[in-house]
Amino acid sequence: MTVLPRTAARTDRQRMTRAAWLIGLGIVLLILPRLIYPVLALDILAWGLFAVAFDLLFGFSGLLSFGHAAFWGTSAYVTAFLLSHGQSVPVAMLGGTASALLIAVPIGYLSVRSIGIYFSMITLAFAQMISFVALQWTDVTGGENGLQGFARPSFLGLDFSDSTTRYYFCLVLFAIGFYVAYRTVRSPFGQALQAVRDNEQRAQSIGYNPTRFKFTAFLISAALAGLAGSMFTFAHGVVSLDVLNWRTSGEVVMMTLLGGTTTLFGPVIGAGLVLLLRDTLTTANLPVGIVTGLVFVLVVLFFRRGVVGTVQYWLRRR
Amino acid sequence: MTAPAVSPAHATPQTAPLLEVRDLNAYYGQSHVLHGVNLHVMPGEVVSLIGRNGAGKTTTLKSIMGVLRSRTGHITFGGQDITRLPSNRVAARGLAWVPEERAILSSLTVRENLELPPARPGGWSTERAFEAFPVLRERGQHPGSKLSGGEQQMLAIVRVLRSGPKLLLLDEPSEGLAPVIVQRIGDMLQTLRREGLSVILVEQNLKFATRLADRHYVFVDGHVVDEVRADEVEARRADLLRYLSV
Amino acid sequence: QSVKLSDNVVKVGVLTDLSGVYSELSGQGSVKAAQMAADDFMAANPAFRGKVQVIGVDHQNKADVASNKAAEMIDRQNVDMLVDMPTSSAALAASEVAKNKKVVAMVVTGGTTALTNEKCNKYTFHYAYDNYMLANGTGSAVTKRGGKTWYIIYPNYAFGQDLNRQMTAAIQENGGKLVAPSDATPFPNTDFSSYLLKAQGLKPKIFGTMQAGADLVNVVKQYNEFGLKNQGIGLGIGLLFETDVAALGQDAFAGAIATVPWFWNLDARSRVWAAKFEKAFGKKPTWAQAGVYSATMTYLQAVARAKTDDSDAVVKALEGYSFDDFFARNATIRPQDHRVILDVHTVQVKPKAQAKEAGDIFTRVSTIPAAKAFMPLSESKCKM
Amino acid sequence: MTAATALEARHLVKDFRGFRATNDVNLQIREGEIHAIIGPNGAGKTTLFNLLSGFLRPTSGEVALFGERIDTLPPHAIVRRGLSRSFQISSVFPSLTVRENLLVALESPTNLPKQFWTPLSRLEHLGPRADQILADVGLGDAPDRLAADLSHGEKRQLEIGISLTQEPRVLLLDEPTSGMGSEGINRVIALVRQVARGRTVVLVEHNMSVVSELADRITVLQYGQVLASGRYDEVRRDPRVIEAYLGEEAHA
Amino acid sequence: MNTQLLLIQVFNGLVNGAFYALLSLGLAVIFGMLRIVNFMHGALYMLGAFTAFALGQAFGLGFWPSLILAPILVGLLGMVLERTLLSRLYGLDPSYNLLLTFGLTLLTQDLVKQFMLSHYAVSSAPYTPPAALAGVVNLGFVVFPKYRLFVIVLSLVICLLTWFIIEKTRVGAIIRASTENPTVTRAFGINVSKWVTGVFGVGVGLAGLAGVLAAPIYSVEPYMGAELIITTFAVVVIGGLGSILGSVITGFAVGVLAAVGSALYPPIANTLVFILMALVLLVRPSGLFGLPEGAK
Ligand SMILES: Nc1ncnc2c1ncn2[C@@H]1O[C@H](COP(=O)(O)OP(=O)(O)OP(=O)(O)O)[C@@H](O)[C@H]1O
Ligand SMILES: Nc1ncnc2c1ncn2[C@@H]1O[C@H](COP(=O)(O)OP(=O)(O)OP(=O)(O)O)[C@@H](O)[C@H]1O
Ligand SMILES: CC(C)C[C@H](N)C(=O)O
Ligand SMILES: [Mg+2]
Ligand SMILES: [Mg+2]
Repeated sequence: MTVLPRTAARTDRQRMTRAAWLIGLGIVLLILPRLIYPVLALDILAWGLFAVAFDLLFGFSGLLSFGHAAFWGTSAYVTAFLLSHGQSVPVAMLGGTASALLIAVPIGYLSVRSIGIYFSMITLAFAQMISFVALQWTDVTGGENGLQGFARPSFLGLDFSDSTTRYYFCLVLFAIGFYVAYRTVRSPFGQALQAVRDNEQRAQSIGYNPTRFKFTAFLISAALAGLAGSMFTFAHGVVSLDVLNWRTSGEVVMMTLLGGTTTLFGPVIGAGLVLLLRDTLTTANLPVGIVTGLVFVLVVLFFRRGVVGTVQYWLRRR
Repeated sequence: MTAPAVSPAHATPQTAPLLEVRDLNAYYGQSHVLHGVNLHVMPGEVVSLIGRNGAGKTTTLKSIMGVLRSRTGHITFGGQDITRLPSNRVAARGLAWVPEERAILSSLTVRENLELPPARPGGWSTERAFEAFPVLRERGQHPGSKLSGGEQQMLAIVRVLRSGPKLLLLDEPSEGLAPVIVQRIGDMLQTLRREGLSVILVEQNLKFATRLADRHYVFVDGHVVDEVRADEVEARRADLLRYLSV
Repeated sequence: QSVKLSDNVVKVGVLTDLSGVYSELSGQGSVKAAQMAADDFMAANPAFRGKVQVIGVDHQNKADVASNKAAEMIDRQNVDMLVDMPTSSAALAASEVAKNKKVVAMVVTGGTTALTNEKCNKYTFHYAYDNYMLANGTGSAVTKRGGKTWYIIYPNYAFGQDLNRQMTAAIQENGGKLVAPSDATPFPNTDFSSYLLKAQGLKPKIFGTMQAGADLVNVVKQYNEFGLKNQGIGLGIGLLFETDVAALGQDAFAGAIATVPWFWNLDARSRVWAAKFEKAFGKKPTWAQAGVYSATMTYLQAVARAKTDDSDAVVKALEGYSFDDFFARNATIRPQDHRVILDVHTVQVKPKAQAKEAGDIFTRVSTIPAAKAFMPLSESKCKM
Repeated sequence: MTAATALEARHLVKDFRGFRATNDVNLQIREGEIHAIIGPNGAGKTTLFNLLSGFLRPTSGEVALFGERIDTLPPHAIVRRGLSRSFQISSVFPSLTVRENLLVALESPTNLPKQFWTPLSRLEHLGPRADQILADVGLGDAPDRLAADLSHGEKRQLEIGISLTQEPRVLLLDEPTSGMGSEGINRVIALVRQVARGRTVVLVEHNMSVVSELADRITVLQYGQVLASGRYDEVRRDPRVIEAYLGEEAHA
Repeated sequence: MNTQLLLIQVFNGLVNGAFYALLSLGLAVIFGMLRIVNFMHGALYMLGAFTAFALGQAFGLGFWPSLILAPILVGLLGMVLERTLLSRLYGLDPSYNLLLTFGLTLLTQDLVKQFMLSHYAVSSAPYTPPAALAGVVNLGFVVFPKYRLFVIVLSLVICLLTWFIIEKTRVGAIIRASTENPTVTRAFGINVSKWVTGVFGVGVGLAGLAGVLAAPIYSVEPYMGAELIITTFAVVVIGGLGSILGSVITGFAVGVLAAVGSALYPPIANTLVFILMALVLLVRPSGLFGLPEGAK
């Protein structure tokens, strides 16, 4: 018996819990650069939004994309490319996001017809092809060396060489992205999306075109992943082939599961945990794989619903 | 209305019950759905569970079979406690369950479905099953899920007979079947019980239930509120109908 | 004579791979080497006693982590200098941060020539080796010794393409030739049998492999499996670390020729240092780790000369500086592109039977003088 | 014939891997009637429904809805033209609550993909209608339970409820009363009567009392073919129908 | 490319194909039949190779005893992991298996690495072919290592044997039933968990076997299975989930295709399998030999 994702907030108590999460998350994000290194905080924003984008697709339409690095990575490269060709930050980021959306059209069109594992694998296949193009097209991508050293010109008097400024700029974008995702799942569209996920045949019989819903969700998700990818470039000022590696696609899956699917907050927290862990381990002088591996195993065994999911479950039980 | 078959077992109370359920409480997560259910089945007896939708009939079968594990109480079969056994061991003791949603395995062909339960002495052979429902032979190589609703029901019933159960738990066997087939299954159950099989029957089709069962347990909201013997059915028809509607 | 130090310490950040595929050839050993350099420096310069600190940070071979960690070390921990940086993309990312934050970066284990070419900057120095030096060294040495016909395979990314180009040029300059165009292999890759079969057919004197790390180990393992050595086909290697040899056993590599900036058994001076390292770390140093020691020491001495850890002053003290230590012989820091040039050595792997002790793997074939070992300035695209 | 034809099948054939499940079926459903389709298990009733509603493509033959061909359209497009159906095996949205199941079904599906930013509360105007249907099918006390947690019969009730939301011109019901107790059956009979006002209903049933109560006309299928057709009283006396389907006891 | 070279490449591709086939066979059993996303498969392959090495170091066992023992040990380890960890996740979304086995992969890789470093000072393990199979043979059109020929033959034999056992006996049906509806299957009197554990053990054992076979050819290092896993998933999907034969045939075919492809345009070799997968899935949405799937 599958544990069904409890998605919509249905009672006042659930609505309260949701509001509490939202406010909590908001406060933490507002003071985050004071707590940790701003670039790391930026990273959490970017990966967090990436995971939200993934959750939108996986949690709410049941499509486990194993190729989301394609959108994140493409946008990261395009953003870097535009920045290194003298474009302003908003233009570059918009361009990156648009490019992710653009490639999502054919990829999504071809893959949303598949289901289950087959969907995961076909998205992986497309991501691998894009990664191949990036590897070969060294003139634009810098190949193995990647791109670095592009400018991040000031905008509206914001000096982007300061990482805290970058953080708050990105926080605004993150909030917009999160709001779009939030609106999407808490709309009739989102509910219909879940209906399609639950029972495609039934959805068809009441007039829904499942393919169209999944495709739309795919595009929204890809665009948000693209926005996140451009934030990533903007945050670090470097791009390398890592952004298109299948491990990147895998990582966002892990972050989302770790935080808890169909919660939207969960993935952000999952991303935060993974990044903080990774960051701690860079100086902790512990075997990275052993610690990370152990954390994953323990989370699955004792926080099956993900961190947020588990907490919500406990709250509900009381 | 055809008179119900006379019950041999229940006339002789000194025989021990084949199955006895005492003080059964069952839960789905937080919700408590069975409240202190008591019932028993004598060897060779057909007992029916009736009640409105959601009354707890299916839950009772699942609890006996060991499929639903979050439950308290005592279940004995042939004098032995089976409350703690996992369902495969329960099955090995001679119980078989035909679930209401039929549970035809779609990744198996019809024939594989049929031959899935381990064959045991006294169980039906593939041949006997095919003779009972020839359409299954015709569709033998088709995926199980492609059978029509009624065909799935037939398959689900003959499938479990393969392991020669002593007690059969049937959840709405007449559902979705054409009247002729309902009759045929009724006949088949009569034959089987002559061969010594006991049955717990969950039915919405009251006609079918009264034709076969020696006794009826009436479920309301997870409680057994009444027990009606076959010879009382006529007299208590009004009561029964009241239990079954608002 | 007072020294002016920001927050009264000189902090060295070893940015390296502590957990991944390069952690054995640099990793903790590099951190240890830098610490040794700091200790030795402080012992020799009383003015700095207790004022040099070393921290090691893992960049996980990822460019974004490298850039993030580099920035954080500089901003939060007041690191004055970054060292090591295996993996070219990570090295480039960190070098970019060093430039923006005006902190000295000494790349030791990252090999890309871009660091002293189009991506050069005022604060980045490239120590020990680079792709040009490897290819040029091995290519010319082997060809001069009679390996006139070559068949080369290279991993198809910047590092391999670079090596192949330089190697080909070096071979041709020395009168050798390629018997077939070089083949690009996928990266990463485990099975090289197609290329070995092709080599079997081509029968070159030398089979040149530009792979690194695990890929190299696979090539060599299969080179032995296909029995190419018995068919008279020698092995020329682009980039070889001591750890690669250990991974496969010395005999598998026996006879192979490669170029290294240093090896522990080079001479008495080297052995003294190596013994000290082994005592402290429990293992013989790789040349990358020795390079980290030398680079750290060179930097610290520049700080001592400049009497400050102010980066601009230290860079000035480093530029054009000539020195000679156990690792870097006849070394000069070219001011134009910040390439640290030094004598390098072509070496041949000994068969196990000839090894005098564990880890005794290289015999020196020849030494290429610093001036000839590296890319001439005339070819450099560096604009500082 | 006075009434117009609502739904028509012409020479409809469906083959599954060499097995002919539907064999040259011709069928005319008149506008406004309640038409029952009965027949032995495996006769092809559900297959016929699948063909009519677009869930299967016919091997050959045509389907027309109010004179327009629909046999090449996908199911959702057919629904939008006014034909909707229920399923023999309950088909609900398990992770939504009972009420949400209905809200989703009530929402107009066509422009939804463009409205992902509208708040969920927009659906509230559909609330009274949803609650009404829930009460009608007997689930009035369970709006906030997850559909997954319903008992079998309760799922059947929800199934009917979802089908009723569509207010189609032609409604196909596949065994609407199966799995329901007598109370539920009576409720469904009343509902179908009510819904049928001004609509056309086609239903598959094995419960003859339901058929006799509701159906204006009956078509009997056997081996994928139409065996007989007519009013209930005529059909049920047909010896072939008794032999193939009703059995001897059915007269009781 | 001339015909002889093509022939050589095809032949040579069979060796890689043999590894793909063995690995994807194991994965097809675990992933295609049990629906467990076993991300650990590559790590278990690596463990097979290291176990062979360790058996040699600790007990002086040579290649042949290791060839039998190591897969059994890896299989047993797999069964323990399945019983103690994976089995807790049944009924949850399969993606949780992914998270768990991914964690176990990281853990295994680093544990092996730490073990090797502390015992042998290097994390890689040198391993050479057994004496009987060392050296090369001249096949007329190509001179080829004997050991590789052995790999092709053994892999074929094992694949056919596994296929036979699963498809021609009740095992396959029981397993498919157990994964599709464990509750009902158990209620039939079948000890579902025993079967699942056993079959998982066999699938994992196959990975271990591939690892032992790989030890004399490929570099034995903690990450040797890390990239392989993703290709293997692709092979299984191209073959069609649940199809044993499909994964074997696809395994060999991908090996050959990659060899030929890399001779024509080397950079594409790693991407070829994904291009193939995209093409196959667009034309045949459930893989070459897979049954069309209703749901997951
Ligand atoms: N997709 C399919 N593939 C193969 N055979 C099929 C498929 N669908 C249905 N069949 C077969 O076609 C026949 C007709 O099936 P259908 O479901 O239409 O019967 P039905 O009249 O609805 O029966 P019931 O009253 O039992 O529901 C059955 O014998 C069934 O096995
Ligand atoms: N999986 C579940 N989770 C939570 N509640 C459940 C679950 N299954 C059933 N229930 C609830 O438990 C109660 C008893 O259900 P049960 O299935 O036993 O009823 P039933 O008598 O068999 O009804 P029906 O005639 O409709 O099949 C019902 O209220 C039902 O809604
Ligand atoms: C082998 C590594 C330490 C060097 C790496 N190939 C680089 O790009 O610099
Ligand atoms: Mg029930
Ligand atoms: Mg039907």
